[in-house]
Amino acid sequence: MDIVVNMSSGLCLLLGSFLCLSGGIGIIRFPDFYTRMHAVGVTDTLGAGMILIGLMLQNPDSLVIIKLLMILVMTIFISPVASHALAKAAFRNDLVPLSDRNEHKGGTESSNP
Amino acid sequence: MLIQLPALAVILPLLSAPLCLFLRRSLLAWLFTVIASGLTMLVSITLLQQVMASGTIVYEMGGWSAPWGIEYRIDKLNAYVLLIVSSISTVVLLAAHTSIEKEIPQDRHTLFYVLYLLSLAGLIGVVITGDAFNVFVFLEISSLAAYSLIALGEDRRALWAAYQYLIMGTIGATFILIGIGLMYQMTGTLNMDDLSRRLPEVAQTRTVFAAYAFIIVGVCLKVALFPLHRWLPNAYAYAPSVVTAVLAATSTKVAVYLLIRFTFSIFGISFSFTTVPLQTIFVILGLLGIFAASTTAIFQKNVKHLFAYSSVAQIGYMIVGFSIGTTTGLMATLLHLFNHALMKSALFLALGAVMYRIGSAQLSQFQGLGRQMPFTMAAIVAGGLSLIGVPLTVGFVSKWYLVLAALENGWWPVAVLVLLGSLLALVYVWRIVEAAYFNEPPAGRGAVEEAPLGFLIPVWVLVTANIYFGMDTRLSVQVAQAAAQSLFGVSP
Amino acid sequence: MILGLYNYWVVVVLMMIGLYIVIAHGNLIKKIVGLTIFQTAVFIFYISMAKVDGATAPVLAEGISQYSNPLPHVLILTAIVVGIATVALGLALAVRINEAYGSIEEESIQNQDNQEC
Amino acid sequence: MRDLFAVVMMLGIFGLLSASFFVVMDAVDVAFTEASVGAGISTLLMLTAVTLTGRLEDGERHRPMWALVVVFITGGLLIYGTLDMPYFGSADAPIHQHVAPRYIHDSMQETGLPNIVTSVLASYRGFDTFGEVVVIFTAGMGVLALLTMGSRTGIHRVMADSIFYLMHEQHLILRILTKILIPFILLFALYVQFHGDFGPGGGFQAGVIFAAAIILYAMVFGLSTARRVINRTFFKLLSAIGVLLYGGVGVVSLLNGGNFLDYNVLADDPVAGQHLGILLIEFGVGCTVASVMVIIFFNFSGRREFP
Repeated sequence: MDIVVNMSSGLCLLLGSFLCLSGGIGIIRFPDFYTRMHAVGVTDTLGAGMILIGLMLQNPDSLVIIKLLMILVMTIFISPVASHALAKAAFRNDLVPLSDRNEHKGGTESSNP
Repeated sequence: MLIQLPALAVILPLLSAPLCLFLRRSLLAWLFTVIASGLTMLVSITLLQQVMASGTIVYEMGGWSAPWGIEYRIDKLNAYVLLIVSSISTVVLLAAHTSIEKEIPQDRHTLFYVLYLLSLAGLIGVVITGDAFNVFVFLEISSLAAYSLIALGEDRRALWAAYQYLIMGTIGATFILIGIGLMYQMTGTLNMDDLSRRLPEVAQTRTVFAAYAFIIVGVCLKVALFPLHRWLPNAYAYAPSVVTAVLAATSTKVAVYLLIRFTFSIFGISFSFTTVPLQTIFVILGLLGIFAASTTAIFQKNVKHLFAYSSVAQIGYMIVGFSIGTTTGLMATLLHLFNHALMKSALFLALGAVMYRIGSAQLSQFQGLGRQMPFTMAAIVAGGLSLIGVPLTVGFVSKWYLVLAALENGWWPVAVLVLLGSLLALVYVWRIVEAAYFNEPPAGRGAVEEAPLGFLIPVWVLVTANIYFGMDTRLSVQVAQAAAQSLFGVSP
Repeated sequence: MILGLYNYWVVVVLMMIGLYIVIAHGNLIKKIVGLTIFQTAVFIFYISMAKVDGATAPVLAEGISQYSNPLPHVLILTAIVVGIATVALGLALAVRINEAYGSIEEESIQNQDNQEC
Repeated sequence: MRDLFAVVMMLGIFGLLSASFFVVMDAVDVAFTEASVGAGISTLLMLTAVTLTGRLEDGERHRPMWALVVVFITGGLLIYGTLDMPYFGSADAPIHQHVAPRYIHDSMQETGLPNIVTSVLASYRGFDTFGEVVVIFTAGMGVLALLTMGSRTGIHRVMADSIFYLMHEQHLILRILTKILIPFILLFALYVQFHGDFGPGGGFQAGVIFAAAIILYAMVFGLSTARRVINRTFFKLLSAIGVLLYGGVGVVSLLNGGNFLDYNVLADDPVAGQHLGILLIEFGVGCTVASVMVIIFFNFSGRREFP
């Protein structure tokens, strides 16, 4: 039983860390604001969630698990909404997404929101 | 209740400040502030009497003994500076009601008094405390209040002056914080008394040297010692008149007090004057300050600017006295602390009266005022004479002791230079006298009335004190001497 | 020696970056940013002093005998509050200066003042 | 970097990083405060100020040489000073020998709190903390004195309302989330407030979190909506009440025969007295900090609405 818990917890932690890392690479490597945000916004919610679940499995104390659960719920709520707000703000400030059509017109990071 | 007096000295203004916020009416707030400040003055008079009679008072905040808790340790030096701060603040406050009516919008009057009380409380807290970190906290209370008070000035340049002061003041405070940190690192304590006992063991380390340097530079920024004085003239010139009067008389004085406290009590004379080449640096900077600032003062068109530069010069005298490093020198500094507070508050308050009537402090506007506002101008002349150091005024007493101290030490060039500095003061004071008494009023200006009583009473209280302490020197000299001797470890 | 003190040296470098920004930049908001960096570096300096190798946070718990020094933590808690108070006031002044002068650049303000005199 | 927006965001990141550094250095309370202040409130205030004053820095640096000289002298002096310092982390440094051991060994018997930082902060050096509260109160009053606007006209109000109506129609998702979040934030603030005796946290952090909830509400629903809920005079007075509560505890202990802020005399049993005293003053701190933060934010953003 112990081994199963430990294994699954480790797996969750690894997966979470990998997702966060890939998000981090994404924010550096992607070409414009929207794709960068996509990289971080999507992976981080899941990544942080996985890490939290992994930690929950590690910890025997029920109080700590409840606290972590609260954090998880908060993350699931807040993280997507924050990305949403950011993207909306960018869009309302006429930041044009990068695409084949307008690549040469700008719309790169130089016009941050 | 008598045992609780040290705490009361700080708590009174500190707790009156939020209480004052509940008062809507300007007049009520003023009365309340005057009462609070007056009570603080009474407390500090009692404290001084007690200290003179029975020696150092120790008060433990929260009942925790030092060095674990914060302690208040009041010796003669503290009590003396405390009295200066609280009494000047009270007298200047008498004029506040009349003065701010014209200079500050109606809806900010209550806030003005709140900030005034906070500033007073901060200064008293700095003076009275025996804990190095507590000094930083209270210094920031008084500084933050002072920045806001200066920014209340009518002119938009007041904002800019306040901002510059904020930047310089914060750098200074952070330097002090670094110095305290280094000291703490080497000794493990923050209590001043404890520090003074533990520092000699590690006095030869480079860390303590750096700590001393940082604290001195930080405090000198607040003192506005000569090359670091840039924030001062504008801040004084554009602040509301009452604020200028009280800041000029108290805040730099408290900073000088800190300088004395750190140099003599905490680091000890042997460290400050032998390990570090402080004496030479300070004498040179002090003298440079006297000459550079006095010369600049001569060429000012705005009288407030003129007196602000003269303040920088007077700080130079204090630094010179202090760096002579003898009891007489320190005594001269302490006397000048008191005397300069008296004359500058009188001068700036009288200027406030002029501003109240003619709305400007330009020298060109002073023409002919000697006949139109005789009492106010007489006060300015009396204060000016005191600045020069004419006999029968307080300025004479402190300069006398300063020259005496220099000669005692065989530093006669310093003595000569100090006297030459007074001649420069004569020049800039003469410019005002000339404008006020020997020129006709400018054509455009109508009749100007004498300043209202709200101004004249506090101004003349200060001027009378100026002359009284110039003639009867027993009280001030006795206290200053006792304080200086106690710092040098001589039993009186 | 290098290992024993490098932490402090990093802090010193941070402090000096902050101080440089305060002195050299003319933008009022940037000056305040510099001030914040300077102060935060001092906080880090204090907290580094408090650290003891192998000790834990100063919250008493069973089975732990070594704690880091709580006193610098207390001092820095106070200093942080003082810092934010200063920042708030400085920003308020910058906003007012912007309204009065139409600029938050030191040189432009100084020029306007010089013309008035 | 010319873009002040980016500069401020970087500063926020710096604040967050130093907060994590403080955790590594065992200073959990400080980390908590730095996270809420450095990464939270000060970034927010700076952003507001940047929107008010313009985003781009123009003009070049002046006096860089002079600045460099000053910086090198100061930095050199500091490095010189560190040379004789005890090494980082060494347990036999003087600071770990002299005053601190008493806090670590005796604070449990003397104050009955497991969190040493709280007991030192609120009791041994309670007067410093009183000074801290007064500093924040002073800042609040200073900002009020600088930025308060006179009473505004009706037209302005109507205009502002319509602008907000337009703006907030579109932020449906944000508004719903905010409504869900605010009770949790307030709950968390209360937890931090009253749990500070046992774990990291205390009045200051709680106050900042509490203020954050209100500021969030104001940002999402608009200032005028927030003003309808929150009376400004009330906050002004609340900040004073916080200071008075703290000072009042001191005065009561003074009247009970102890020294100022001596909590031992507040109850029959010294430890119970300490508990009561610390609880009350932490509450005072929380009140003042929360209300001053709200005051500061409202005055800054109030400027923006009615330029």
